[in-house]
Amino acid sequence: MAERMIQRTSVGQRLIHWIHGISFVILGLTGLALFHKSLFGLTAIFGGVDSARYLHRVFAWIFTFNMPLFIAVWFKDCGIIDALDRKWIACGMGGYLPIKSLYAGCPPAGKFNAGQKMFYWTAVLGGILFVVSGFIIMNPLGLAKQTVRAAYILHDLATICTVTFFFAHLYLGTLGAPGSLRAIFQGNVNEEWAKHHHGRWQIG
Amino acid sequence: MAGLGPSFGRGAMTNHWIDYRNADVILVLGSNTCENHPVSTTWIDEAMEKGGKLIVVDPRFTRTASKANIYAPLRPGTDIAFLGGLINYVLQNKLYHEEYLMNYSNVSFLVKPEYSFKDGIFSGYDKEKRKYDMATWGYQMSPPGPDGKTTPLQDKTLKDPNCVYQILKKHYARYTPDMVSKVCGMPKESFLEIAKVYATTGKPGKAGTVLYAMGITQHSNGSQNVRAISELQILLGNMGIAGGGVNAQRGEANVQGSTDYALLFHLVPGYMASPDKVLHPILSDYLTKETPKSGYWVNKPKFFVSLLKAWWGENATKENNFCYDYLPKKSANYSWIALFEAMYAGKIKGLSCWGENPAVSGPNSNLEVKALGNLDWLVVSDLFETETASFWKRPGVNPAEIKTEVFLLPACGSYEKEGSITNSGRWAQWRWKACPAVGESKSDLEMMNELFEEIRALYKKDAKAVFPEPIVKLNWDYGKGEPNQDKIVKEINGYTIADGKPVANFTKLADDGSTMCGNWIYSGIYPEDGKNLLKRRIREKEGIGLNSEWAFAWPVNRRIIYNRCSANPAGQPYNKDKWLVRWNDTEKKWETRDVPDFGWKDAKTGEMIPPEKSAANPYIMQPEGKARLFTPVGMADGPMAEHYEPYESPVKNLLSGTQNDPAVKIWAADLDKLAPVASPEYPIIATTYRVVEHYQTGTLTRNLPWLAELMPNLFVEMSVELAQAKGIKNGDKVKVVSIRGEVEAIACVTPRLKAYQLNGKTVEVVGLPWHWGWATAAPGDVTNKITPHIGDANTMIPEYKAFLVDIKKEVA
Amino acid sequence: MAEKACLVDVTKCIACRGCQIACKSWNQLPAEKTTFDGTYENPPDLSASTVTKIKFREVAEGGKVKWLFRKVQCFHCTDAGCVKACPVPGALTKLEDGTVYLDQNKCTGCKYCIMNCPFEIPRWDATKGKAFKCNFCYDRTSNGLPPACQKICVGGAIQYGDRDTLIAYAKTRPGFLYGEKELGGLHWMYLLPVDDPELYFLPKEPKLPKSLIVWKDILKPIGLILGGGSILAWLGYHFLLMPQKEKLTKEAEKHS
Amino acid sequence: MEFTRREFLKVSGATGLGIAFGRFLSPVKVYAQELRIKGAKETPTICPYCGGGCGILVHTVGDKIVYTEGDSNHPINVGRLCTKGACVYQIVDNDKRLTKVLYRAPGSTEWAEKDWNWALKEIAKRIKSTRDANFKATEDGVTVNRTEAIASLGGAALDNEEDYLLSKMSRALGIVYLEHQARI
Repeated sequence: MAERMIQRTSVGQRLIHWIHGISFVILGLTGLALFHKSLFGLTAIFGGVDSARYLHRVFAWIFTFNMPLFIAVWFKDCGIIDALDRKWIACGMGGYLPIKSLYAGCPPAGKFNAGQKMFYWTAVLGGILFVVSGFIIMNPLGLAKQTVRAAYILHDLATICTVTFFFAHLYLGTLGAPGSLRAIFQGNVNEEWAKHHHGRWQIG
Repeated sequence: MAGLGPSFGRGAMTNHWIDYRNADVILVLGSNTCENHPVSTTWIDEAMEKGGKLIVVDPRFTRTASKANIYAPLRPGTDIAFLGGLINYVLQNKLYHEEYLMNYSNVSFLVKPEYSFKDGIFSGYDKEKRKYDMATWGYQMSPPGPDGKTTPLQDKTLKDPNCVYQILKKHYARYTPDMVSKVCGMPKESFLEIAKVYATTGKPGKAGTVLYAMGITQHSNGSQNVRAISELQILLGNMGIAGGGVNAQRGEANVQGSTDYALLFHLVPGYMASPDKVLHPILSDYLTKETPKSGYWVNKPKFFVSLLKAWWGENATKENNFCYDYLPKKSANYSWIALFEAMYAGKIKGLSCWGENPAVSGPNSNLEVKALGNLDWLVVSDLFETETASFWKRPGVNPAEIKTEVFLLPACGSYEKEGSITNSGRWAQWRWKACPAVGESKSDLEMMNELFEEIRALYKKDAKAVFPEPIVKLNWDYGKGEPNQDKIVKEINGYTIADGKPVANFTKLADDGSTMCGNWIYSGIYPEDGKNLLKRRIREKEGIGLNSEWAFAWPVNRRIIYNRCSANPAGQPYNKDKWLVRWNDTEKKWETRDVPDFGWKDAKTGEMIPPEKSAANPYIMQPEGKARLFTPVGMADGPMAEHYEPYESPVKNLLSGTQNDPAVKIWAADLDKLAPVASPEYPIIATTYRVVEHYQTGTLTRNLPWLAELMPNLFVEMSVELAQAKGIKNGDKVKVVSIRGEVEAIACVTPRLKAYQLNGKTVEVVGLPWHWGWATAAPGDVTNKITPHIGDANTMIPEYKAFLVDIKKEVA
Repeated sequence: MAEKACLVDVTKCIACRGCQIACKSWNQLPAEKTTFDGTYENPPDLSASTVTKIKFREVAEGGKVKWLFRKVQCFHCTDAGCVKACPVPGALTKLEDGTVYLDQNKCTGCKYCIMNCPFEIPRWDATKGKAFKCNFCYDRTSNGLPPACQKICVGGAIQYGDRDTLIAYAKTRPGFLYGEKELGGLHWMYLLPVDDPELYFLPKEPKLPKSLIVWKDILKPIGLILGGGSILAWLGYHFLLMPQKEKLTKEAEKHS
Repeated sequence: MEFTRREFLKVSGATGLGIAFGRFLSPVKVYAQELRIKGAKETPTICPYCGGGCGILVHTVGDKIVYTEGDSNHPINVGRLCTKGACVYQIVDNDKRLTKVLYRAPGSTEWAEKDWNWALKEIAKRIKSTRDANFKATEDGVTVNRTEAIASLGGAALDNEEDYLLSKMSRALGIVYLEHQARI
């Protein structure tokens, strides 16, 4: 019998995810080029530091306007962390931290497991932090020095948190869990995958 | 420089800039030297590094004052009260340089008993004519000797009441420290501190120098201010020595040259009087009346005849008195203020301004700018469009009503042409052409050459021309367009006509028409064909800064004039390491660092003249060969400096019953108003000055963006108290009002200016720079609309530095 | 090579501001539109076209007046905040002779240096979209010529030479030397007549902003470690821990 | 392994030293930059402003002025200059400079551009007519040969040679109203 496919993400969610994702990657690359001199080579991708910064400013606007949509459209699925999610975390991140003693009695993950919800909140809070501190950094001249210097630190903090977590998201969305990628491309997954990864997900 | 000539024989800065470093004490009076002659800072700094002291006396705490060891405020217009106080202090405490005084000054000369001084008036005063008859100021002369010559009588014991010493002492006895404090509004302790420190330069071997500028000369008794300085410097033996002197710091790059070349109504080139209708109807009258019996001026006929030969060449012959009659003869005072009064009265039809901007620089500008409207034609040569050139479209006038034709000729800048200028230290230096003239501008030299050729052509063509001879026969052959520089320099230097060979210096000039010389004091700049000493650029390796092989200092490249006085009568220098001339007794010869300003070598035999002879005659230009503490002739308003109040003053004169200088000409056109003494309407003293960022009328600085950025607008400095009283905040727009006009400026409220306590009366002082006008990229109001049309008795230099105003807050 | 420096004896400065013009003349910097608002000091502040200027202060105390002047320009610090803040390699560099050189060709206009200089020296050049500051007339000094502002100083207030020689000279002079130790040693030092730098608009103990040190010396290295580390971590996870995770979760599913 | 570890450290940039001292870059070598006045001709001149007589070198490339600076060889200012002296470059490089002869007709509100030849001829005519119409040969029986209808002002800014010619020309024309800045 052909596998049954289950709808996991809406067109809107996917579109907004990718706008956010692509701009995040470009912003990440162009931003990291200035993060540290050792990474300055990244500007070569964009044809020099000036065009890298220009791109950063362009995608900053895209990222900023897309932010509220991103928050709204993913909130229902990933925004609410309930007791079972917390239990899930407690037993070694639902087994991702494979310690038998912890994992015992671990409730299955919901439509989106607690890890993904944490990533949602990291992306959201990080994103807001990026936008606020970013615009300060872009137009610092009239502002108080302390404010701007704080913005530099916050922007980097947001970078470190989101970029580090992003590698997890990248891995777990691809190599870590085969069959996941479809969820964000075609929007559906096979039933088997759903049961295995998201036992608690009331499908349909 | 009418105070220096009568005192020492020459009217120029006696030392030079680099020499300041040789001073032990530097007194800056009536000059903001670090701002208006900034190069002096370099040498003042070197003097201070060697322990020298800088004293600054100025109504305002200026940027120069910020460097001073001692600063004291001085009410504008009371320099003589202060200097008289110093003279009195030196005399009372016998701090003068005894040997210098006895040998090199007229301290022991006896003055005629008829001389007197009562309540501010010297003997010989004619009240109606406001002039002095100087007969009673003369020396008592000995009966004629075997050679028919008479010499002034002296009392070496200095006891005779008629001797200059006693007259001086009596005259300045009134100038006590208390009086100085009351008149000048200077704290007594400051005065005494300054007197003590400056008087130390009276000791042999010590050097004190006085730096002054327009702060001294722009008063109704400006020349006497200079005289007071000269008297002080003679008493302290500071004349003719390195690090000493009376240093008149000239304001413009070549005002020294333009004065030397006599662009003044009362002179012809070389400081010789221009012919006068009454005194010199014919040449022999001129030569006899203008040539003294002794002193180097006995050679004047050689210089004057050589000048006439330079101007009219072979046309000037013995028979026609060397074309003496071609020179116009004056029969009135044609000075600046007189000129504009005549123009205002419609007597002057045409005016040419060669790099001059009277609409901003002239006093009582409302009158002077209105006078320009009476002209038929006006020619202005300048680098930028000046206020004078565009007076017909100044704010508040309708151009249609002004009928004057104006020719504005574009002049090229200083390094777009070639030529020489003379700096304040009498150094005539060459300037090379660095780049082509901007646009179609031309050098003034080329303009004058082509203009004169045009004029001469008209006169040659017109049979009915009036008295064309002086023009047609003028020795003017400088080629087409840009004249040949060398030819002019050679003409100035002078040459023997027969062989056209340049003379080595003015000692070679003759009065028989065999030599010609455009300006005798510059003779020596072109000693051989092709050898232009103005172009010399050899810097001295060691020494005390004379740089005798750098360019040429008139006269005869002497760097410090009256330098015989740097050594005692026996020829031994008062200061071992700063010596200028030295008599080597063993080898019986003079050793010299500077060109001696005395007979040191017999011209014919080359024999060295022993020191005793020149010790008797150290001031070679003076008939009596001595520095004059007391001037029998030469000063229109008195043989000694006496304090008088400025013509607009808030207080009565405490030193005598004569309120103002009695010999000053008072003008009476409708706009020549003067505020009464202690005028209630105008209770505040105002003074005008310059700032380092701008130059004169601002034409050459307000058009330069980098300078306009530093000092963009006209401002008026006032004390914090005055501002509070008037409700004015720093930066407010205010109006400064005098009886003659009003000026709009921005308030600069500062503690650097304080009210003056004058014998119990508190008087505020405000100050304004005067660089602004309606033209250029950084315009502003014309400060000189409020300055008075009253001048000094000798020079007629206007009293810009002290007049009365009121301040009003701009309501709009 | 020996470090060069300038020593300013503020007592010799007459605030003629020849230095401000010499700087603009040599570096071909445009004039600014200014107005006189009650003080001789103009322009009121540094800018990308005014990279040196004189600050004025009038002090009236006890009947005496003092007029103090102090030249401000880049101090060319040894521990330069701008060099540390600048993200672009080669844009702001510390040269061996002590100069802190801002290369406008490389500067990308991020303004980090403007925000992190303890003396607030680098300024924004809106026309070029880059920062600018005094570069110690590097084109002159690298050819053995003194900086334009030093050469022109008519009061002899500025000396240029080997830093050590100038420090030794300063110690022989009356007054207090500012700049020997500050920020690892400044290459524009000041001889002040009184030990009160603030009187001359100089911060008493200038320090780099704490945020700059945290940002550049702590946060960024940590960031790199975390960033680089997390890539390796997940690669390691994939081979080492993912199989166990699968085993653990698969077993649990069979039981339920 | 060694290589990759250092590579790793380099890539991450978190060298232990870097953290501790925070000074990532060591000072960079000094290279002589090209002087913008390289090869320019230097012409000595004297400052046109106050009476100091300070020496200035004007740097030009061909006919174009590129820079002005104090003349280090000059004994008076030893290479130093003041505010104005530093600015003489902008006297030539200045779009406000007069480049043409300008003439204002009586009552007019504007300048008109003229050529030199016309201007000098017209001025000469006016000088002659004003002089001849107001010439006084004698006064009280004494030869005076003067005109009080023409005045000449200036010029402390002119060269000596110019002052000399102006003095000579003015006196030849019989001008007595001859004054300039020394008088004010």
